[in-house]
Amino acid sequence: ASKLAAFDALIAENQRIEPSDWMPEAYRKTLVRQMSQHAHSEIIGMQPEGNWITRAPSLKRKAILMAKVQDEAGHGLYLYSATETLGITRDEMLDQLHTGKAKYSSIFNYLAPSWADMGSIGWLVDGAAIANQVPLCRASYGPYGRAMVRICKEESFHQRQGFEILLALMNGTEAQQRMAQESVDRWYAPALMMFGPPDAESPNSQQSMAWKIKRFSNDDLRQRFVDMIVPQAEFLGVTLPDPDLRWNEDRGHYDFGELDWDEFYAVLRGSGQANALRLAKRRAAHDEGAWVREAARAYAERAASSERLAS
Amino acid sequence: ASKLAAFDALIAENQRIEPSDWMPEAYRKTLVRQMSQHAHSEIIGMQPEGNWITRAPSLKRKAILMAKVQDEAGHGLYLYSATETLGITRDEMLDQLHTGKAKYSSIFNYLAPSWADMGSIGWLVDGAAIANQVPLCRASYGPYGRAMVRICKEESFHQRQGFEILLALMNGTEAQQRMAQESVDRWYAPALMMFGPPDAESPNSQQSMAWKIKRFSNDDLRQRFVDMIVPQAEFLGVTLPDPDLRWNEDRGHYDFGELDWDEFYAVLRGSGQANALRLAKRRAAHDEGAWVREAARAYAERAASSERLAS
Amino acid sequence: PDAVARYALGLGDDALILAQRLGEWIANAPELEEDVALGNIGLDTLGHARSLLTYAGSAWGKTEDDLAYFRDEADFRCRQIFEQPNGDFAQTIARQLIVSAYFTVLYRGLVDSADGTLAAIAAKAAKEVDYHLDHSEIWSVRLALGTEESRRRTVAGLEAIWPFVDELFADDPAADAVPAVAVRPGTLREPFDAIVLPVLARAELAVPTTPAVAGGGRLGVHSEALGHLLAEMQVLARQHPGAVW
Amino acid sequence: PDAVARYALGLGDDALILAQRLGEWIANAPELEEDVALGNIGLDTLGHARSLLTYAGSAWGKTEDDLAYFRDEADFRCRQIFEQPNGDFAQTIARQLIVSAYFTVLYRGLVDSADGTLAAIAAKAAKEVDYHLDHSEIWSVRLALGTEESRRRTVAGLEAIWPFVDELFADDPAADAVPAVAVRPGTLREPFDAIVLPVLARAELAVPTTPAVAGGGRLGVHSEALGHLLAEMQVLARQHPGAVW
Repeated sequence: ASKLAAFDALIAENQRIEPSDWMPEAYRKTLVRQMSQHAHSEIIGMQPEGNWITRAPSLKRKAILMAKVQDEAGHGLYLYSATETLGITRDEMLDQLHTGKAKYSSIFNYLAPSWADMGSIGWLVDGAAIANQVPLCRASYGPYGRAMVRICKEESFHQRQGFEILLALMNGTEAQQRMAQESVDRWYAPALMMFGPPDAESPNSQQSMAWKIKRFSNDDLRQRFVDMIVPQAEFLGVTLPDPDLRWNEDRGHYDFGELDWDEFYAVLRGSGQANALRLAKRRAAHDEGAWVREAARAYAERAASSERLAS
Repeated sequence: ASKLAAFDALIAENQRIEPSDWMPEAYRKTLVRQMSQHAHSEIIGMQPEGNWITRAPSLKRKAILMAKVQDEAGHGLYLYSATETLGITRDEMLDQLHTGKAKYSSIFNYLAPSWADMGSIGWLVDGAAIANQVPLCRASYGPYGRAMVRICKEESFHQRQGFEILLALMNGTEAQQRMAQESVDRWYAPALMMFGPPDAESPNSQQSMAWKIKRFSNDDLRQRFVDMIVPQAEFLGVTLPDPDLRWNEDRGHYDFGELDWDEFYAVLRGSGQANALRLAKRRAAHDEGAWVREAARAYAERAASSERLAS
Repeated sequence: PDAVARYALGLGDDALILAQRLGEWIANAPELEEDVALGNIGLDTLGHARSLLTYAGSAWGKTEDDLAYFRDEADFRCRQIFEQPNGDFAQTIARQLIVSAYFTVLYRGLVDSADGTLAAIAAKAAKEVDYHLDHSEIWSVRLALGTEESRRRTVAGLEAIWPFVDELFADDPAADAVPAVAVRPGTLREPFDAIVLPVLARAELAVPTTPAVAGGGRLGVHSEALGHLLAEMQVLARQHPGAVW
Repeated sequence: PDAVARYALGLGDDALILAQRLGEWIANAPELEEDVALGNIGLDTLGHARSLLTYAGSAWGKTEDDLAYFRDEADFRCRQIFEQPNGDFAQTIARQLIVSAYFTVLYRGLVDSADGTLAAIAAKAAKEVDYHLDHSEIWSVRLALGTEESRRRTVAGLEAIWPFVDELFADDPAADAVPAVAVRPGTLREPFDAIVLPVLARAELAVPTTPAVAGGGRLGVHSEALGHLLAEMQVLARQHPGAVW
């Protein structure tokens, strides 16, 4: 009980919990779930963009896209490492991903059939991710908060690059403008749903907020995001596909329409456009790489044992 | 000795040797070598054209090309079967192909980087093959001669299709005409070399002619081919890349320039543009298919043994 | 005619994209007999595509090649199962089992179409896809009951392709627009199951439980594989706009 | 400037096509660390390509994108090794070992070029390819001496790629035309061998004896793989001629 009291005190004082500190099992479990899901999202999130690297329409865009996807692999690496401090291995986490036991952000179960999606993913998806993540830089668990600091810095870079892709399209030919609008039409609502279900239907949020893993409610973050993107959309010249979107003088915020939560849950359950695809590709890369990882392990063991012999 | 006399008599009378007939070991060996090489050529010959099926510029051309490559697989099948009558299995022959012990026609060690090559291969390569093969319909070994009858019929169809591809290009845009000419420039000399080295340097030919496996000398066939294609080239409007090519009134034939036999031998030794590619692709298809063939075998064995149990 | 053409276009795109996938196998099959068999099936399927696209195009003054080579991804109307990459031979066979059963029941139904041309195309195609179905049935059983490896691959192949099955029977506005001409996709599920489920049973394969993808191919929503396929299919024709081949 | 540009174009094409191949690995690597590493190497290589193509294009009033996206296959000047498909990870590593050693000796030599721009590009690139070489050396040894399977694949990968080695050192008219600017390819074979042969020895790998292909990439003769690569690389840019991205 004194351990719990010490933990509660640290949380109350906004201090960081470190791997060597005692923590409640439920706190540990919640973190493992959230952090590994976050790591998996980075890895799965490489796919829709990785799929466009070979077709990027200019060498500059190709370089930027390669760097971005590579950053995502890097984020995955930090986050797996940070999660490993909670007593689970990367192999175990990957296994949970590949068997479907662990989730990743449902946003990647949408397809990216158009080059403009590279813009929308950056602007809207990374934008929503940042809105979610900035508060996490102050998450109570130390390794998580520190990983998020680094990640958020790179993400906001990615968001600007996505915005720039759309801007170039909107400044381009009519076909390019249509491409941008069509893509924004597809990504707007899914991006808003990235903040999770309305607060009333989000049972886990309370505890996470108490533990200072989560710092703002889903609906608060969503509102903040909408307030941010509306003027950006105006600047771009794209129309956000929501007839109910308008400034509310009283609230000092934008009102926006109901989201289709049935669709959200359907995608979450596995019936999105790309659920099957994403998991199949991930598994294929992992399975095809098995012999490489095994070879590296065998070589390292042999090297270690010959060192032992030599010493 | 009486067996040999009977064999020689059959040959002298232009009769067919059948699988159950006695035959000299050297005759058998020569046939196995020539027929399996011919089968291998059909199989390897599928590659340069197979590589264009997915990119054929019209659906009609795509259908014709698919049918052609499929015919080649069919030819390979007859020829392997015909060769099996000489006491060697298809697996053994394929093994010789994959280890590089058996040859295939050196013409397929040239690359087909252009759509026009689908025309040149049909017109020149299949054309030369037919000139080589028509006499083989009367080859002394029965199964070989009969296989060739069927093959030659289909090949002349392929040659006309190749000619038609070039004709469409020469009747097309300037870019298409250039494409056709560039391709003919590359295939002309290699096609002429398909008849083998000059008679003076072709030591095996004598015996094959005595056995009535071969019926005309390399140089005779080459001359016949040149005489055939020159007017066709004129009709197409393509230039054959040989400054020495001209009608010789005295001989009643076209004279043509020296061929670069050093290049021929280099390609034969493995240094063509595509030797490595062709063999690697063939091996890859075979290796990747190993589990399928094994499954079919295992299933057939199980089915056979359960039938035995039932009866 | 425009409404019928739009219906024919969807059917034609299904066949065209599948034929393109099958063409990738040629010269790469596990044995020569399969180079011939997959080539045959691909050729038949391409034949169906050409008939259907030619008919669709006739309403708009377009040729089969205009439709095949000069439309962009979002204008294609194929359902997503036809776009899926070949995977290994087991996955291709799993896809072939499903699509051959689907074509079988579709063309059998379309024989009674009020549109004479579609009925005639379907009558010819129905005979051909019978053979395709045989081929995939035989291989499904053989691979499922062959070796341990072939069984593992067959299960994986079936699981990979199964999420795209439901879309085949989803409503299609182009079909709804011409009810006397079209076969309603939803009516095909039962006869499809009557073909496929016994084959899976014979092969001792469980029906996968992987959730269906959202689909939408008939509305121009395509999986990420289609863009790559079209890049290759259309490259030469687009390099020479207006050329005759 | 035209002659120097032609030389730079060949070098730029080598790097561009290799970067395109490396890009195919991203999100498909055997482990996350390799997604990062191959991405890094690909990015560096793309960077070299951009510098070289921008410089080459400046002589002709063309941008790097004009050169990358709007030339046809026969106008590319890359040597054939850079075009070769990735194969499995072992084959990619075999290719990387060879090309990294080649780039290392090339850029070291080019630092002394009479052309200041090329010398500067080479100086920057030389540092980067050092890391690429390290990466492929470590993996070559690891895979060759790892498991039975990794060794089998390493031998096969090396044999598949080796026929393209000689072409790297073949005469290049574009280099001959600017002797003070260019590094003569033939002079690079010895220092290349001095890097690669010890690595092969350490990995207990025999130098393959498969005959060299005829090559000719610098003259526009390309293996059949390049057409497919370009179809994909150029598809979007060509759909929107004149567009800015």
